[in-house]
Amino acid sequence: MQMIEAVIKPHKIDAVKQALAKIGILGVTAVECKGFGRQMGHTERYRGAKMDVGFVPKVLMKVCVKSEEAQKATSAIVEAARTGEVGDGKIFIYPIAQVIRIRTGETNEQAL
Amino acid sequence: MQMIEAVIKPHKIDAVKQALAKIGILGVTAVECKGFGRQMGHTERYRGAKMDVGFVPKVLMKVCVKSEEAQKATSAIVEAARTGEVGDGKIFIYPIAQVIRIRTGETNEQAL
Amino acid sequence: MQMIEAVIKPHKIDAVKQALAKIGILGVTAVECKGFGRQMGHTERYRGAKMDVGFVPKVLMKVCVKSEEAQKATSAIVEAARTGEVGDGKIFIYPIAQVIRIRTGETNEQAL
Amino acid sequence: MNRASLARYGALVAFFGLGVSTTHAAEPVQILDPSHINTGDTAWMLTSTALVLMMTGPGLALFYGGLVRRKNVLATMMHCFILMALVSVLWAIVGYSLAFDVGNPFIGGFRFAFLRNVGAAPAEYAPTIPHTTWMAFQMMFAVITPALICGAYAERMKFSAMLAFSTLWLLVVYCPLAHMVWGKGGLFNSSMGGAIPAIDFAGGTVVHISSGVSALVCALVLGRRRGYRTHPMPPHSVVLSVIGAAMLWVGWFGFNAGSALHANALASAALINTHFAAAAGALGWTFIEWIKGGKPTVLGAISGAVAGLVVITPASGFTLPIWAMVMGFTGGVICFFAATTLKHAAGYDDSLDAFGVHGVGGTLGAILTGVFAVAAVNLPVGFGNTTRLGLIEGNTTTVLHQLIATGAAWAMAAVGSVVILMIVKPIFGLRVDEEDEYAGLDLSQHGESGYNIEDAFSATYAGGGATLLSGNERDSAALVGSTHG
Amino acid sequence: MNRASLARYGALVAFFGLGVSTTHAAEPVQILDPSHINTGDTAWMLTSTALVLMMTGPGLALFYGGLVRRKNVLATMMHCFILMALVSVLWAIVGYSLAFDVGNPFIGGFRFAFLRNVGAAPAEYAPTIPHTTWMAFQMMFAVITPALICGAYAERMKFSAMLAFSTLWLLVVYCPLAHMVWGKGGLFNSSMGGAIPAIDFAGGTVVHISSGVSALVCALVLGRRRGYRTHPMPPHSVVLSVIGAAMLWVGWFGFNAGSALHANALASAALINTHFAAAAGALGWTFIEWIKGGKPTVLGAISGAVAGLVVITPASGFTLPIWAMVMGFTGGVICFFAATTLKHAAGYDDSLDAFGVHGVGGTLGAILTGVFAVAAVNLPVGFGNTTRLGLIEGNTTTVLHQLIATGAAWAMAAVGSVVILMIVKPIFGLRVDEEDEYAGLDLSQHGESGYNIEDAFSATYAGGGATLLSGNERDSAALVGSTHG
Amino acid sequence: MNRASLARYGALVAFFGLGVSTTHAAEPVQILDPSHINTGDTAWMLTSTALVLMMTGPGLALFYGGLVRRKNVLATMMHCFILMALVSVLWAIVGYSLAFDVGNPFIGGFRFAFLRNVGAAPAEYAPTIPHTTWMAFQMMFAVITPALICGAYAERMKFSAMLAFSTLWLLVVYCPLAHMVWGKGGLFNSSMGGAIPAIDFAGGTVVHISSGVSALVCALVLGRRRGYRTHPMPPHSVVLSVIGAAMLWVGWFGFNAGSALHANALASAALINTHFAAAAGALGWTFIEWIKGGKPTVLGAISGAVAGLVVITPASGFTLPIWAMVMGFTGGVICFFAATTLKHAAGYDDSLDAFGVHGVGGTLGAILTGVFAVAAVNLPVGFGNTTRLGLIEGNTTTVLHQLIATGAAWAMAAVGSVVILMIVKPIFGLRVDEEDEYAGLDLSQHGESGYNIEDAFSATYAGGGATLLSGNERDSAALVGSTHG
Ligand SMILES: Nc1ncnc2c1ncn2[C@@H]1O[C@H](COP(=O)(O)OP(=O)(O)O)[C@@H](O)[C@H]1O
Ligand SMILES: Nc1ncnc2c1ncn2[C@@H]1O[C@H](COP(=O)(O)OP(=O)(O)O)[C@@H](O)[C@H]1O
Ligand SMILES: Nc1ncnc2c1ncn2[C@@H]1O[C@H](COP(=O)(O)OP(=O)(O)O)[C@@H](O)[C@H]1O
Repeated sequence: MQMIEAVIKPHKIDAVKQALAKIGILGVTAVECKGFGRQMGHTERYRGAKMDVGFVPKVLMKVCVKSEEAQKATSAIVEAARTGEVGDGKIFIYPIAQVIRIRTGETNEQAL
Repeated sequence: MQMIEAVIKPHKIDAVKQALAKIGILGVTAVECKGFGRQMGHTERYRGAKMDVGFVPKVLMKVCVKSEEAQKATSAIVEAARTGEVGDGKIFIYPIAQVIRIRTGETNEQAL
Repeated sequence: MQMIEAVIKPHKIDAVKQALAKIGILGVTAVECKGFGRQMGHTERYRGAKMDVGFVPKVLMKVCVKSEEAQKATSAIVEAARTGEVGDGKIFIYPIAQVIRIRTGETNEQAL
Repeated sequence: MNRASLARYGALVAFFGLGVSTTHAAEPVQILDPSHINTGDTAWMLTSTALVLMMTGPGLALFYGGLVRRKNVLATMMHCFILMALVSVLWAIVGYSLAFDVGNPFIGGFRFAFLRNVGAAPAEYAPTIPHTTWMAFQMMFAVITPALICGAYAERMKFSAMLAFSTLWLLVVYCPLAHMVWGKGGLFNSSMGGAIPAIDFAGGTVVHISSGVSALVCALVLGRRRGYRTHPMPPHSVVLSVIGAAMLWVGWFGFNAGSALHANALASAALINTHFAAAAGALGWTFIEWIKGGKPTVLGAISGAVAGLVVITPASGFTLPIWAMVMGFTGGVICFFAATTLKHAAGYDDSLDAFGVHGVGGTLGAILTGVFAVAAVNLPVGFGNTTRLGLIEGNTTTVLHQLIATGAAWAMAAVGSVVILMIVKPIFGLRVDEEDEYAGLDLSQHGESGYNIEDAFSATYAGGGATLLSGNERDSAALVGSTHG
Repeated sequence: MNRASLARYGALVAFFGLGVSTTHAAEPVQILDPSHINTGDTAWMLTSTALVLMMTGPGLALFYGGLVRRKNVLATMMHCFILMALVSVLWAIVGYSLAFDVGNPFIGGFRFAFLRNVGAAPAEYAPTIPHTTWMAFQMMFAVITPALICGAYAERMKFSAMLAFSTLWLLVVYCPLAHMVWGKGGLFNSSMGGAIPAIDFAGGTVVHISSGVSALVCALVLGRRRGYRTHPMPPHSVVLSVIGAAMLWVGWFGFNAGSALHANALASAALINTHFAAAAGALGWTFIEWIKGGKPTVLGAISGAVAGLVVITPASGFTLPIWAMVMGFTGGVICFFAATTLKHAAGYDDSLDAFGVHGVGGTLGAILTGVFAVAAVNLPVGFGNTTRLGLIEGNTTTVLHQLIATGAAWAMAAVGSVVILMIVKPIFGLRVDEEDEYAGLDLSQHGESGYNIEDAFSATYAGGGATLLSGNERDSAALVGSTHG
Repeated sequence: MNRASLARYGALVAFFGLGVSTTHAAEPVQILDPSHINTGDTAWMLTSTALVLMMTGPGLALFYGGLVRRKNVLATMMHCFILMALVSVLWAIVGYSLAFDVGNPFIGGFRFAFLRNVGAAPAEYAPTIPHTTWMAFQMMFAVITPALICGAYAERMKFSAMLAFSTLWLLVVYCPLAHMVWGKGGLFNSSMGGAIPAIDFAGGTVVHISSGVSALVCALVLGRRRGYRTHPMPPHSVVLSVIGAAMLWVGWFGFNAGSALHANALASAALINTHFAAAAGALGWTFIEWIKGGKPTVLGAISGAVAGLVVITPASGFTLPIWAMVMGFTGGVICFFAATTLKHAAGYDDSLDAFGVHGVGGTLGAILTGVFAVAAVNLPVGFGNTTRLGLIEGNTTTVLHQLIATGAAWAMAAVGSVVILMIVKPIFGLRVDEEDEYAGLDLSQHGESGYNIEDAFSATYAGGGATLLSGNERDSAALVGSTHG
């Protein structure tokens, strides 16, 4: 199994979820995060004090899939999350040693 | 070493922490997250506009353990986090290449 | 490639980011989290009811680097994040199977 | 106090205990000539009416709303808000009449039902303002009193049960009590023919004891919140509570100084007593907390101010600033112990300390009013021709009467609340079920969340997990599953 | 209604349609002797002025601010706040004069421009208070009216366009309408020589219809928010909205009871009518929602209260509490359907239901005022010597006049708003561009965030991502890039 | 201005400089017959008292609370709230007497200590309202003034030090200054025998210069917050600040129009001047920020409104609306530069711009009052029989007196504050230590958090990390470790 971690633009979360659903992947865990990279932040100003906020809001989606589905899932995410502008984000794929479903104790592919 | 990532119901965090403590594991890092899976979300309604909130609040607990302790830790988590209802969550186990304690620079098992 | 996950004190995030920048690493994803370990929490009191808050606010920084840069990056983080007091945090290094830049579809080292 | 009067009390107490209604036929409430209306008094009373409404909403709604957990903030504010609506309508229909029409010493009649005979011409209760103004001013008291109780059942009572309870409580507890203390011919009325004249300038017994004691009953009957004493339940926003407390303080000027019913020196005296008691109460609680617990908390300071306000309420138009400060300070200290030591020792879960502050503070205030009342400030007709009113002036009768009135208020509130809860329980059920309590009342009772601010870009983000189904699209009730994950 | 009067209406309606100004020369507004000033009336009117200001800020700012998404909260509050500033200055320069100087039946003259002749001596509009007090009281109405409209264009209008629109709207729609209804010699003025006497105690047509209908026009002309009906847009903090609604309720006492211009029984009657209508409105909306949708929402209760307040506004000084409750309840129910079924069926995006509540509620109120007005409560001079005012008393003329006035207000608001938007659009552009809408108006229009509370240790944390560039350091405009990531 | 008067100033200034107390024996404050009490005036003054209290809490508490970082929100609100308590008690004990009893030109005596002789009968300061009302109204001014200073020491001062500082400051700076300007026989009193009659209708020198200059001293003596200018310190909730600013605006009607002490045309004039200055101030700051910095900020608009209110305060009962607008606009622009350019250039850390707004705005206002005062509006007895009051009317003396009074207020505030801080420092220490500053004052000083809203299910979630230890269980002080991780 592999864990796909995708850092995406927050407003793309819906599209990505649906793209995954279309290929049969229904489990997702999402975390709000802040990204720093090529995409610029913005400036705020309070009583003349300028503040450059470099971190940009992103969402980190974690999707665990069978290794053979990783490619398909990755393509689906890329397609759904892409806007073509800087800051679209990255996908990181980790090897996973084991998966367990807490409710039933099932493991690995049965647990997904 | 291995990293145990457990997605659990938020109100189980205390029980899980204590279960880990009982087997001697005292370090934990927790992140609030939202989960999407078999468990249903809820509906809110504002001036007649219904909104189905599909994501359910979860907590992602990260516990790094020596490989030989992984099994024991996993069992402890499963037992503490289980309610038997849909949405109890999942555990993902990652291989870890290296661990460093920032304060001292100690590495790997010394660092845990 | 490797994913460096550093759990650090929140006020060190700026220093760490700059230390990484100095060695040419510009991409970072940060998540707010709560840590439990040797460092103590604090007590709050509302109408006489004492509440011990054991979790301490931390930041989880994720930095993906080429394997050969991992050592340099880790050292930079350790140096920037260290205060010498309990609670400075830990670094976990994960192997990464693949990286993809969503915008362009580039993979692996090109994607960083 | 001579033997005759002792006998009289005995008789009346027995009377009361038996619930036998007196046959004493009092004169009806006089309606005076509209030419007595004074614009200054009217201006002040209209303002006071607005101030007292502001106490319930937003004042109390904020004070209480901040103290609950995030998942119950709206439900708690809703208690206050819906009572602004519900009680007002009940008041118009029959509440005002039951409280202020002449009836027997225990309850009024129906002459003012549906606000008949409540018009421009002043009633004798307040001879220089329109009858409608007096009615409206009193209405705001009727609104806030049941709202105070919700501090005890917060975070677990069903909305329907809360509506039913409040409706019955208003009619069965509040109106009779208001009648007994303030209504013409009421048992304890000190200026209009009460048999046992007691003094309560602005509602120590009527408002605070009644709500506080009922709160205790609710806390006991409903039982503790799930997780009480095993899980911490910190206030989700003391910030909201500070705003609320400050608005309560300001609004209390209308409550107490408005109870003078004139824009005169008595109103002014009530205002400064109120203010000094609040100030001293805040200092008292902060001080005792500082020396006992290590830190002067903000929640302590605001709780102390409210305690001081509660304590001074019955005395505000009867005492001097120096005694007001003593009363306020004492209130701050005593209520601190009530809300901390007493509550924890006894083990009941009075979520927001409605009993600890209003019950204890109200009782303390009612008694201390008998101690610190000063005849030179304000001498009600019922006390005859004397120069001594409070215990400090050497009058023991007043304290005794205060104790009797306090006991009566305790009894009525306790018995009334128990009975009402027993009636409501089988019909509506009192508590939400376990899942709903975990999910929070906002979601389970009202289908809303207090805050949707998880993300600076919440709308787009939420878009990931939510789908808009408005208008006549499919009704996805099926989707509404477990929410307490 | 005889034939002569019919003819008169016909002529005047034609007149109005053609926009031909009448040549009717009315007497100028009389300035009375300062010795008529009554301190009680003045006290109440100063207080009312403060209360009505409080309705806009913080009341409406909170009510609306809570309903938008987090990224637009400051911009929405700013609409209210900046109008407190902008409209006041316009009012001093020429607005007050256009509304209240005698001119023709459609608009006033310039005698009071720059507040000339507005001093201590009372004007005949309000003979017992200083002219300045009357002017100030009216100013607060002029402030809140355009602020109500922002509920329709919230979350997407450019700040510059909003300023331009509001300026023109005040002068072109509000001032003439206020003149027609309340100005001496105004077309619909019922006590100072209007040709078609209509009644509007505190602003049903002038304030609510005008703002509500203009809101509809804005919603239609600007178009929907991006993502409307595909992405959910939940209120970011119903908590703020509850506070705001409660403050509106309290402030409305100044709005309606203040419109009596005296601290008298009429003010008191207006106050209780206002209160009962709000209460009934809250119950009405909650009730219909409960039986239709399953849950009584908090947002529903507060919306209903506001709807009740809107509906009673024109009738508050003309009817009895019982009818006030009927009107309020009806308002709660009807506005529920307007803000839910009607809006969704029609498909326009009236973000915060400014039309659904103020337009629909205002129209309903204006008409029902003609139904439920009671001559014994308040009979304006313009209705002559009669004992029948409303339809329930058998007078059909009043309702007819109300319908005409309502139609006129609709027409003026609709036509005026369209024209103004057409003028503003080419100059400033009406909507922010797509990126700015995603990023939110707070950042794009004002360069600020409503909340910086991501972390309990936000300052140190934010330090990680932000660099302070104050004073005369480099201007990093270049860094201000895309923010809607 | 003739030579004799010049000599007189010289003598008095020398006098003042030397701190020599005059031996001038003034008549004691007259207590008038209660029959002079006017209900309308009393109604307005009771209302104004409530409004001014509302300015401190919740008004200022919100305004300041929103501007600090999240970790200091409660501590900042606490400053305001605890001063409502502390100052009130001090005022009763001796503050009022020191300010308003007759003593020498610099300070009052002890005749009113413990509120002796402060009863129903009016004092000559305010002949138509109870003495207690006047005392209470003035008390609210004494409450807000030290509260304004906390804008300068916010986010770093120890709570104990803050209490000590405020106590001494009230007695040593505020009371003497209030006496000099408003007390009978005070040096600058313009209607009751001041040697150098200056005008300050509602507290330009007494309230704003004194607090603003003391704020500057605090900022300089305490030093900058840790991380100032290297870490950004954005307001944690401009939303709260907007609410607070709006409440300040509304409350200021009580502050300024209440200072007329009657419900009359002068009160009305003060009210409209106040309103127009606030409006113009908001426009001024927004305008200059827009053309200088690119964006009109919401924080700018509210800051400008407050600046306008500050500037108009001394002039509110002495000038005309048109000048009020000029003053307000100027204030908005000047204070913008003070809070941005000046502060950054000078490098001091006046956290919330207490000096930038109140010090600079107050000084500007005091001087401009001498320019724009109009004899026809209000001519104090002390100016004798003249038709010229302000510089625009050709009177140069008034401006001169204003400058002297301003200088005196600066000197007293600066010297007094430095001395007090020097006394407090060795006893309590002024600043919290480094760890506590990082952790935030809420936790370190009060053991509380402003918000516990991290999670929609915070209680259960927090349960993961917290254990409830209530009652007399173990005191886990040991657990309270480092919190600034
Ligand atoms: N090396 C990295 N490690 C971890 N996260 C990264 C890394 N590089 C980029 N990211 C994340 O990806 C996001 C997008 O990267 P950015 O450089 O802005 O644009 P793009 O994806 O178009 O190259 C960043 O905001 C950050 O969250
Ligand atoms: N494939 C997956 N990848 C990542 N997270 C998942 C995956 N499947 C489930 N989850 C997480 O586990 C949670 C529980 O899953 P769910 O299907 O609701 O119930 P259960 O654990 O009982 O099967 C989800 O809310 C989600 O956070
Ligand atoms: N085994 C672990 N697994 C995951 N996170 C850990 C583990 N041990 C520690 N941490 C994280 O590291 C942080 C610092 O650890 P702590 O024991 O407090 O101090 P130190 O890093 O100085 O040893 C904790 O707050 C927690 O977030």
